[in-house]
Amino acid sequence: MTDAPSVRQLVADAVSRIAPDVDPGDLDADLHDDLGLDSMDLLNLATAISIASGVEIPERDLPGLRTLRQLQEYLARRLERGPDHDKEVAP
Amino acid sequence: MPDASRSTVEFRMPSLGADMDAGTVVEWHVRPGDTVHRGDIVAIVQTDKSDLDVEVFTDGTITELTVPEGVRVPVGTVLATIATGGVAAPSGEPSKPLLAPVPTEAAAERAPTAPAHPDLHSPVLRHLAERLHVDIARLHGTGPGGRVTRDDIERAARAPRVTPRARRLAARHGVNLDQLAPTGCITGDQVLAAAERPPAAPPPSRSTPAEGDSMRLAIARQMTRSWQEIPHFRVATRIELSGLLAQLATLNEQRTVAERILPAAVMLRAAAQAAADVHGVNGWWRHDEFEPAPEVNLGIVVALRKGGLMAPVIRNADQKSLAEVMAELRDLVTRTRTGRLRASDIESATFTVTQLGENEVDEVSPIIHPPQVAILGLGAVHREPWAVDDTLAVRSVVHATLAADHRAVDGRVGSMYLIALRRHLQEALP
Amino acid sequence: MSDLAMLRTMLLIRRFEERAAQLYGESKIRGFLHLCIGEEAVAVGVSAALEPDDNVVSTYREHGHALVRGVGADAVMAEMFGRSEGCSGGRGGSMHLFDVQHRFFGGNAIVGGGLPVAVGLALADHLRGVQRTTVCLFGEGAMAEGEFHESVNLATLWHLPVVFCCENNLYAMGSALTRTEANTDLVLKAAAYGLAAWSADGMDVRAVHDAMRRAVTTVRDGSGPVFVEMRTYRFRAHSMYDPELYRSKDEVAEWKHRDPIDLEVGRLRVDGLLDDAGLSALQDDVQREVEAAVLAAENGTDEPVEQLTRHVYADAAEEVRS
Amino acid sequence: MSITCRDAMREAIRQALIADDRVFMMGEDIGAYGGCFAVSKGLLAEFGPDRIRDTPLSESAFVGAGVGAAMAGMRPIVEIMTVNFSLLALDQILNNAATLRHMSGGQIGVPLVIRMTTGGGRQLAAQHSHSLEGWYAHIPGIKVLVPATVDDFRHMLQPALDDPDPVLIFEHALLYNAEGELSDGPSPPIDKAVVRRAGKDITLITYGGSLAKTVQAAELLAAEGIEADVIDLRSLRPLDDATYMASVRRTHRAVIVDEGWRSGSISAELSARITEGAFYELDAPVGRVCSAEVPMPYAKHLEEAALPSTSSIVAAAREAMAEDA
Repeated sequence: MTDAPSVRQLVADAVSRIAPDVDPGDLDADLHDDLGLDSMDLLNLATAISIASGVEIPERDLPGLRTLRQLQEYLARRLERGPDHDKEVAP
Repeated sequence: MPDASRSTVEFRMPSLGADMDAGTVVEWHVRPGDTVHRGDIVAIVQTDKSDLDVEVFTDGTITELTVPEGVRVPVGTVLATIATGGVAAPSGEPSKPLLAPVPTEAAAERAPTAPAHPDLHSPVLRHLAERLHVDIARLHGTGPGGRVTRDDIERAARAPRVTPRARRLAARHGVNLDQLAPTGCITGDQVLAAAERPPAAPPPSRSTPAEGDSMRLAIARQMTRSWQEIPHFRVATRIELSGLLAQLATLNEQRTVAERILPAAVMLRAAAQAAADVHGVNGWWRHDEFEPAPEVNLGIVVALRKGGLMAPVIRNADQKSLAEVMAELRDLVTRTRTGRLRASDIESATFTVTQLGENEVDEVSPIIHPPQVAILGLGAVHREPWAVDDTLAVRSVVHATLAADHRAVDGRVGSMYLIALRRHLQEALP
Repeated sequence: MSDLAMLRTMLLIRRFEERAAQLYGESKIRGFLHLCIGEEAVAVGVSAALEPDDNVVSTYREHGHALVRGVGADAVMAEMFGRSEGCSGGRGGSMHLFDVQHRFFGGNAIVGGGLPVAVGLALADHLRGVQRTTVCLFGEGAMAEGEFHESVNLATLWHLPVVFCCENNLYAMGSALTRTEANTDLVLKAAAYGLAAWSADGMDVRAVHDAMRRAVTTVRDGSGPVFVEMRTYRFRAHSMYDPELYRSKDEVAEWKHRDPIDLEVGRLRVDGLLDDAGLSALQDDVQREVEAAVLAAENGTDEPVEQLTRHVYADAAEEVRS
Repeated sequence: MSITCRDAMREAIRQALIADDRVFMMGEDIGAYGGCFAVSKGLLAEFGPDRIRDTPLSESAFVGAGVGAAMAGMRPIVEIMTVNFSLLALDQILNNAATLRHMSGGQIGVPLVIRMTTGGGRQLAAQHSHSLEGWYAHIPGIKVLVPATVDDFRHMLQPALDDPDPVLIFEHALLYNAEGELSDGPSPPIDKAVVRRAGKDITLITYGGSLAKTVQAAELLAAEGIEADVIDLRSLRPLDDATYMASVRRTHRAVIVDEGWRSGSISAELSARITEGAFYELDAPVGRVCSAEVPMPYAKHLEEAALPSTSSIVAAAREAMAEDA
């Protein structure tokens, strides 16, 4: 599941569920500054993508994910590396 | 090999009446070995109503009496067996009775007993009801045995009577019933007026106002009324959060993205706990007097991206865990921004908080949502110089501003609230 | 209807009622069940004097009356099993057997309830000049009901073609006639309304037949209604079951000596029309007919519950069963 | 063409007798005497004693005879002088007329029409002032009509006679002298309610003898700026739920006017149906204006106090409109 289209589709689905008013094709706009998503929206978006893809997104990676493109590339990278090695997180 | 032509017939307890389900053989007239003919009276059976002669329908010889005298058995029980010569008598094959098995005694015993008649109105409660002009007769008591309690009366006094139509329209048009505070009963027309949608079909000239417009009008109307009617005063303070944020960071490292906790959730919970400590800010201004709320239902101002705002409620926010507050916050924000709020989500807030996002400005001084008596404004968390003993340091700080209704709240109570807020924000995270 | 045919019909009724009693004991038949064992001569004698399209209105002790008017044993048994093949579709039960095709306008569970209806049936024929007799059967208990007095007076007033046939079996449920009627001479009581009235031995099928023929010819020649009292006796309880405390076992035994079937069998033997072989052939024949009816009822179908609310009003689709 | 309800019903009976020789009428003193309320005056002379049959005072017998004759294919009209005497024929109406179709598994229909007067208001005291049409509307198997206008007195009888099942027509005694214009247009089906006066604020539901006082109340309310929608039920069984429900959905308030006693009355049934069918449209509890639960007193001022009145209807409507209720 590393081909681009399914990643693009997965991100687009998450956006439509969390922020239906945002255009999923607008890949380079800053989600926070340009599109008005606040920290709660961003967290919900990351959560939706994480659940849909099975990829855990640690806290330290979040600040780097400011646009849809960055989200797609991050997701693609994580999926190429195979199963999540640092998924096991202490409860 | 038994004689093929002989067969035995079961003689069963007959149903001797429309309402008979069991009977007792009080006397057998025959013994094993006796021959009987169709129509012979072979026993006397006692039913609930009377003793009856019971006849046999086959010619033959009694082989065995399977139920002795004096034993009560259900209808259909085999009482005796009869050997019939030659052709088996018509009722030879034991056919199952048409009806379901007879209900046992136990089933009858389990009939529900009627609740004892509650002593509805003790004089004290009746007097309280009159003072709060509540019609005690129309209350459904929640006390033991349906007894009306003080709490029932107080809750009824608070809750304005809302007609079914009003509730339906409020839900459809996103009108907060609490903001209507009528004298008597809220009707559908009042809700429509509040939602600014004329009760009759919308005037043909204007197209149906878009969802946003009507919300904007509702906000405008409510804020104007609040500003004009409520004598606002403000108290403010700054609260240092570095310790809290550090703890939160370490906590979040071990949590999956789905369980992560935002600072906003921590602050909301603290705001609720402070409101629980300082009741003076938690309640409503009604009938020219302050009415304390029995629990803390925290209204959370959620801004919509295309303008406008809603204030969904986390009930009993002061009693919920941090994870619970975060989960409810997530749910409410998502549903608010995807237009899936329900009427119940926006009802009966007792205290409201509005928060600015992380890179918005430092301070917000909000307007009270009537009929509440106070509202907390939290600015964006930001870095600023902070005196630590005699040296100067840079810390994460939030500006907390409490706006309150001077008819109900005094300055001292307002500042006590902020002090309680600071204390809760500087406690160790659970 | 020959004497032999009348005997066979009485045997059929007797066997049918005995089997019904047994089925009631096995809970196959429920509700109330009123047997006419002992009164077979009345049912057979009355019907033998009627034309096929004469009207008959009966009471809840009606199995015999229904069988003699052509309502099949299978249709009556199926009805008591609550099956949709029953003559009333399983809706009426033992006390409400109907067969419009045979002009059998039912039982009625309300004592006296059928009398005004019978008057109405006769009124319709009177108004349309139709030559037909309506027979209204009822027990002596009904003579204490207002509806009896109103109906007999109205029928006599309007000269309607009705035979009021009273099956006087001496007991209205648990009350002997002497404890319910100030004047127990029922013929005299009826005659007070100005109509012809007489009585007959209800245990003798030929006597019943003669008395009924006389009544029908009187009605047919237009001189108004007739009242006939059939003095008879039921050998079993009022319904299933009652302890029969209101009468002595000796009295029952006494009346059993005048069993209408034994009486007719005796006469037919004397006339050389019946021997042992003939009698047992008749008995086997009715036995088979009754057992066939029971088997059919056992295997009958239940009306689907979805049709519960049918037959309350006439809906367009519903045809009166042809 | 202005006529009284009495003349309208007489003409209806006359036309029915002329049109179909299966039709005949039975009742106490309907022939020689001309009818207790003179509805059948002149019919004996015109149609003869066979088709206009005076009966002895034997309600059970002649109502039962009506049932039997209908079963046999006639189309009888039975007149019971007043609903008060119908109690003597209740067994024939309920256990035979209404039930024979069912008990016979669909074989038997009873195309019978029973007419009777109903209602109080003429100081006839308790035994002669009953309003029991609501009771009869409880019975599956019969239909119950309650005409209130000259048109309905003229045009309800024929469809009732054409109905394959028993139809009871309750004629309020006070209406016989009421005059009105006979419209020439076709009248609505007998089981449909009619809006007699349109209004948007509150629905007043009534029938028969209470219609006039309800319309009067509506006029008074209009003066206070309350527009009442007045529904004439015309039939109590079946009830035309669609019509009054639609009105309640428009006005969100309802008051029912019913001369029966409140407990277990037709107004109770209507209120239950409105709560079941239009609960979320209600801005006030359903109001009911019924007779006081007392055997009808003789004295005029007491009878007037017992019966629903224009003022009690106006009061009930005001209460339903008040929002601080």
